[in-house]
Amino acid sequence: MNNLKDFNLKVNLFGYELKNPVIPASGTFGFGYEFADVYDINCLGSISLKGTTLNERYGNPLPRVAECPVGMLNSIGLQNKGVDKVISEEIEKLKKVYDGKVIANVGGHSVDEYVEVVRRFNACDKVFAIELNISCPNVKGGGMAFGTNPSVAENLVKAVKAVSQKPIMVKLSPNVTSISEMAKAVEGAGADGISLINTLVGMRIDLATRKPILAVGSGGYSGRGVFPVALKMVNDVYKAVSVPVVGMGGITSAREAVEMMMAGATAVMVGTENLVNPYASQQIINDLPTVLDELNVKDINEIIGSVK
Amino acid sequence: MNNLKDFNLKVNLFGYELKNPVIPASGTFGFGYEFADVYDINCLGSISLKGTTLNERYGNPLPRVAECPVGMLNSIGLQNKGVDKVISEEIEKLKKVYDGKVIANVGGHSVDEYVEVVRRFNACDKVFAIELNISCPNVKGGGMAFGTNPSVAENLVKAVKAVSQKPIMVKLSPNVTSISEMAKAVEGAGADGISLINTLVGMRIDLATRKPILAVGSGGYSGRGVFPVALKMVNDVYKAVSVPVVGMGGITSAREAVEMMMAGATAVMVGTENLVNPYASQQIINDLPTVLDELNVKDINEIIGSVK
Amino acid sequence: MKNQILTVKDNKQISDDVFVMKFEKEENEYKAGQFVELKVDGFTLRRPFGVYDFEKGELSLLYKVVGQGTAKMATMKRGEKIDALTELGNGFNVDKAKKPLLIGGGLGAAPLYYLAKTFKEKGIKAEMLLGARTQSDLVFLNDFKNVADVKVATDDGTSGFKGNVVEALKHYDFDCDFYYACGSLAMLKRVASYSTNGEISMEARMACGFGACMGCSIMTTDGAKRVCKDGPVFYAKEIIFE
Amino acid sequence: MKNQILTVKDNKQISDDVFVMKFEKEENEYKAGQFVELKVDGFTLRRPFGVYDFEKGELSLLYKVVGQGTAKMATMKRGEKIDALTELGNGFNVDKAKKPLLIGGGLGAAPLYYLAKTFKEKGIKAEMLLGARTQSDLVFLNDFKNVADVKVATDDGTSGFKGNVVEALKHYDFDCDFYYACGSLAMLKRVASYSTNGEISMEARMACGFGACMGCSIMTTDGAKRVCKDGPVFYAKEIIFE
Repeated sequence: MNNLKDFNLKVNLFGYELKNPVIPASGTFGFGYEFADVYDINCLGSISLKGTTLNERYGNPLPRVAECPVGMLNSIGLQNKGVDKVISEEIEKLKKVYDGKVIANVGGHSVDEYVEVVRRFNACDKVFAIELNISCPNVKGGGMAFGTNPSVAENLVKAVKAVSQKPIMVKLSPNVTSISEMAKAVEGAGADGISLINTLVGMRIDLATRKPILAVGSGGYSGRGVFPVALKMVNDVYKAVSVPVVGMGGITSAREAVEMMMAGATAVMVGTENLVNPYASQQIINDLPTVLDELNVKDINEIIGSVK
Repeated sequence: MNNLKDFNLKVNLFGYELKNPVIPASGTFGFGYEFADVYDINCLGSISLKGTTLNERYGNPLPRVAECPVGMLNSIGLQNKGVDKVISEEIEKLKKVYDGKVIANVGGHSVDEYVEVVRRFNACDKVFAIELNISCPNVKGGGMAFGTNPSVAENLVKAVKAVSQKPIMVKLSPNVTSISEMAKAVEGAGADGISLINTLVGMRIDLATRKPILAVGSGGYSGRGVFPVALKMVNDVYKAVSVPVVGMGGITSAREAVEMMMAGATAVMVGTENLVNPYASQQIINDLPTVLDELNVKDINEIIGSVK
Repeated sequence: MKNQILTVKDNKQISDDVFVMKFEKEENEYKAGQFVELKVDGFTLRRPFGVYDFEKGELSLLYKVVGQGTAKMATMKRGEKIDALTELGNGFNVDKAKKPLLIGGGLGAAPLYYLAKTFKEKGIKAEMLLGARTQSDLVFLNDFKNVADVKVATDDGTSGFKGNVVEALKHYDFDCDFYYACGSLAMLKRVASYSTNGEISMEARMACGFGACMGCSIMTTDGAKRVCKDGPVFYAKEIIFE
Repeated sequence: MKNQILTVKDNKQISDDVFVMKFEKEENEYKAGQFVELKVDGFTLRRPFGVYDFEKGELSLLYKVVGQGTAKMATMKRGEKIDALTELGNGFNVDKAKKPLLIGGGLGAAPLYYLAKTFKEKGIKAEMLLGARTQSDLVFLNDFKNVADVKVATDDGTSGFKGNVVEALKHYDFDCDFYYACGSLAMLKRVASYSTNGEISMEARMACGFGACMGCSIMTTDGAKRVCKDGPVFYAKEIIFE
C-alpha cells in the first residue's frame, strides 16, 4: 500500500480544507458518532449529517428499506430529532469523536421551515456548510417539488441564502429532464455549491403478497447500480456551473471516487456502501494513494474535472 | 420444471395474440435471425426488431459499448440498412426462422422521416405493430428531444398515426421529470400502447486516458441496475393511461418479468441480458410456469397490474 | 460489532424449508437475543438472523427459505465462507427474571433456545410457551424441550392447547415474574397488550444492521428507536405498536 | 458458437502483466483467428480473447492485465470455472497463401501463434514479422520461433530491425504471396496502406460477441460489418479505416 503522506489528498470546499475528498453521504452515516466504534472517523474528509428538519420526525412506516439488484430502496422519510436536539445532542456527541467540521443536511416541507432550520445552524461552529436537500423523494408535500422545478428551487435558495451565515450547497435530484437547468437555476439564486445525485425513484414488489415492498409504495434507489447515471449528471453539472460540485451515487471504491472527480467533483460522498460495508469510507480513503500512484498523480486536485 | 402447457401464458397486444409475454427488446436481438442458431426462436412471444431509419446508417464511432457496474452503456446510434432493405432483406431472412409476427422499431431525425418509415412498414405483413422510438439518447438532433417534450411527442404521434395502418406503440425515455405526463401526452395523441423504459443517460471514464470510454462521450445505460427505476415508471404509466404498457429495463429472470407485469406490463421486453446470456429470453419463458406455480396463478393475464 | 468471515461447519435441513447453519469456532461473545447480519453472495443488503445457539464458540442460526437470499443460503456447504457483521444488538437482560417465562411464536421463537440455555447455565430452568399455527411448524420442539419446560399452543389444536398465545397464557397460568417474547409482530402485540411485564425482541427489514440508516426504527414511549442498534430487545412497556 | 463452462488448467504469468490461461480439454474446433468471450465474475459484459493456441482439445488464451476484468482473471487458479462463448468469429482463411507472411504488432500478435502452427501442420513454414515498441514487449518470441521463421522489428532497435512494421516490411522484402496481420489499429492501418494483399484481424470493444448488438461494427467497402460476427478477420482491401 502506498503511503498517504506521499500524496496531496487535500481539497478545498467553500474555503474549508478537507484532509481528503471523501465524505460519508447524508442518511447513511447517522450523525457520525455511530461509526466511532467501527473505526477512527477522524480519517474522513468531512461528514454529511442525517437530514434535519425543524421538528422531530419519525419518518415513514416500515418496511422502509428494500433490496434491489445491486442497490437498495429506502423510504426513511427524514427521521430526526429536530434541529434543536440535533445541535444540542447529536452534534455534541459527534464533537467527542470527530475533530473536523461537518456538513448539516437540511430538509423541509416549506420555504419557512428550510429557512428556520438553516438560521438555527448559523450558531453551530461544528458545521462549515449546509447541504440543502431539495430532492428527498420520501417526504410528502415538500422535498421533491423543490428539486424538480427550477423556479421553485430558485426561490427557496434565495430565501435560505438571505439568512444563512454558512455556504449553501444544494443537493439535486436526478429525477429531472435537465439536471443542468436545475443546476444553473440554483447557482443563479446564489448557491455556493451543488451536490448530486440524490436517489432515483424506484420500486420493488413482493411477488407473494403483490404489494410493494416499501410500505409507502416507492422510494429512493441508490447503490452500485446508479453510478453511470450519477457520473454523467455530475459531468453535466460541472460543465453547466462554476461553483464546486460534490459527486455521489454508487461509489464503492477509490477507483470510482477518482472517476467521479475526473467527471468534475471536488469531493465525493459515499452513501449506500457504508451500509453494506461499514468500513467503506475508510477503505476508499486508504486506497486513494494506490490509484493516484497508478495514474502518476501526486496532487488529487489535478484530476478534478480533468475528463477530456 | 413445470410444463408450459399447464399454464396460460398467452397475452393480447393490440389484437395480436402472443404465445407468451416475452419479447426481446430492440437493439439487443438484431433482426432475430442472428439468434436462430442459438435456439429455436419460435418460443418467443414476439421480437422487437433493430431500430430502423429511412436511410442506411452506420451509427456512432467506436467504442460504442462500455461496461458498467451491473449493466452496460451503448451509443450504437441506430445502425441499420434503411427501411427498404430492412423489409426486403432482414425481415425476409427472419421469415425463414420465425413463424410469429414482430414489432418494427422506428427511429428518426424529423417528423417527416418517422412518418415515411412508418408508411413503408404498412405493406409488411410480418409486422403487427410499430414501436416508435422517441427516446434514443444516441442520435444527435433528433431522437431524444421527441422523448422529453410532451408537445413535441404529441405532434409526432399524431403525424405517424395519420399514415400508419398498424398499431403505434411509443417507447418512452426515462430521462424526464414526469413519465406520466409524457405517457398521457402520447396517449392523447392516439398512441395504441406505450413501451418503457429506454436507457438512462450514463457515462464512464477511462482513468488512464481520462477520456470517456464511449467515443461520443456518453450513452444509454441498461441492464440489471435499472430494474427498480423501470418498475416504478411502468407502474406510474400503467396508472396514468388506459392503453397497454410493455415493460422493460433490467429484466434478467422470470421472477423479474412477473414483477414487471404486476407493476402493469401486458408484455415484457428482455434487452441487455440477451447480450450477456444469449439464451436469456428462452430461459425466462421456460421459467415462467415455475414462478406462476409458486404464486398459484394459472393464467398470466391475472397478474397484469395486480400490485396493490 | 465485528466484521468477520465465517466458515460454514454444517447447514442442516430440519424441515421442508427450515435449516440450521452452524459455523466454525470464532472468537465471539454473544448474549441471547443478539443477532448477526450475513452478506449473501449476489445481494446488496445483509440479512439479519438472531443467534439460535452459541456453544463452545460455534454459532448456529436457524432460518427459513422465504426468498432468494435464504434460498441461496440453503445451497451453502461445509467450508464455504460468508461475510458477517457479528455481535449485533443489545440482547435480552437475563437478570430481570428469577422465574422467567419464554414466549415464542413460530420460527420467530428461535432466539429463545439460546436464551433458555443461558438461564439453564445460571441454574434456572425456564418455562416456555411455544405458539404456532400447527404442529408441523414446531420443527425445533425437541431441541427446546432439552433446555426448558415447554408448553405448546397451536391455532388448530394439533399440538398442546388449541388457541393463540394469549389464550394459552391465560390457560396455563404460568408461575413467572418476567417474560421474554419473540415472534411475529401480531403475536408480540397481543402479548404486550396482555402484559407489559417483560422484554420483547422485535423484527424488521434492515439495511445496515448497526444503527446508521434508520431503516428499522420503531416508535417507543421514549421516541423513535432503531431495532438493530437500540434493540432488538425492548421492554414491552416502551414499544408503541402501530 | 457454443456456451460452455471452461475449467482452468493453468494460468501462467509469462511477464510482469502478461498471462497465458490454458483450459482443460473440451469438444471444440477452432480455426486460427477465432475467439472466445469470457464472463469474468462480477462484470456484465464478456471479454473477447483470440485463440492463442489449441492443442489436443486444450485452448490457450494470452492476455495482458489492462483493467479490472483481466486483473480478476490473473487471480484464477487451476480448477476454477468460467462461463464462455466459444468458437466465435470467422477466423483466417489459410487457403489464400502458399507463401504466407504473418505480421504481428505487440501482444496483439497472439493469434498468429496458432495460425503459424496451422500452416506448419499443412507443411508450410510461415514467415513472420513481429513488431513491438521494445524487446521486452516480445514476451512470446521464443514460442513463435518454434513455429515460424521470425523476423523482429522494434521502435527503439533493442531487437531486430529498428523501425516500424512497414519500414521493416520494406527492409526485409519477404518472399510471400499473401499476408495475415494482427495488432493495434494504428499498425494495421499502416500495413493496409502499404499492401492490401492480405487478411487483417480487427479488434474492438464488444458487448455480445455474436452479432446481436452492433457494438463493434466497422465500415467496409461492402457497408457496415460486425467485427465479432462478420469478422474479426477481413480482407485488407475491404476495411475502411477511420
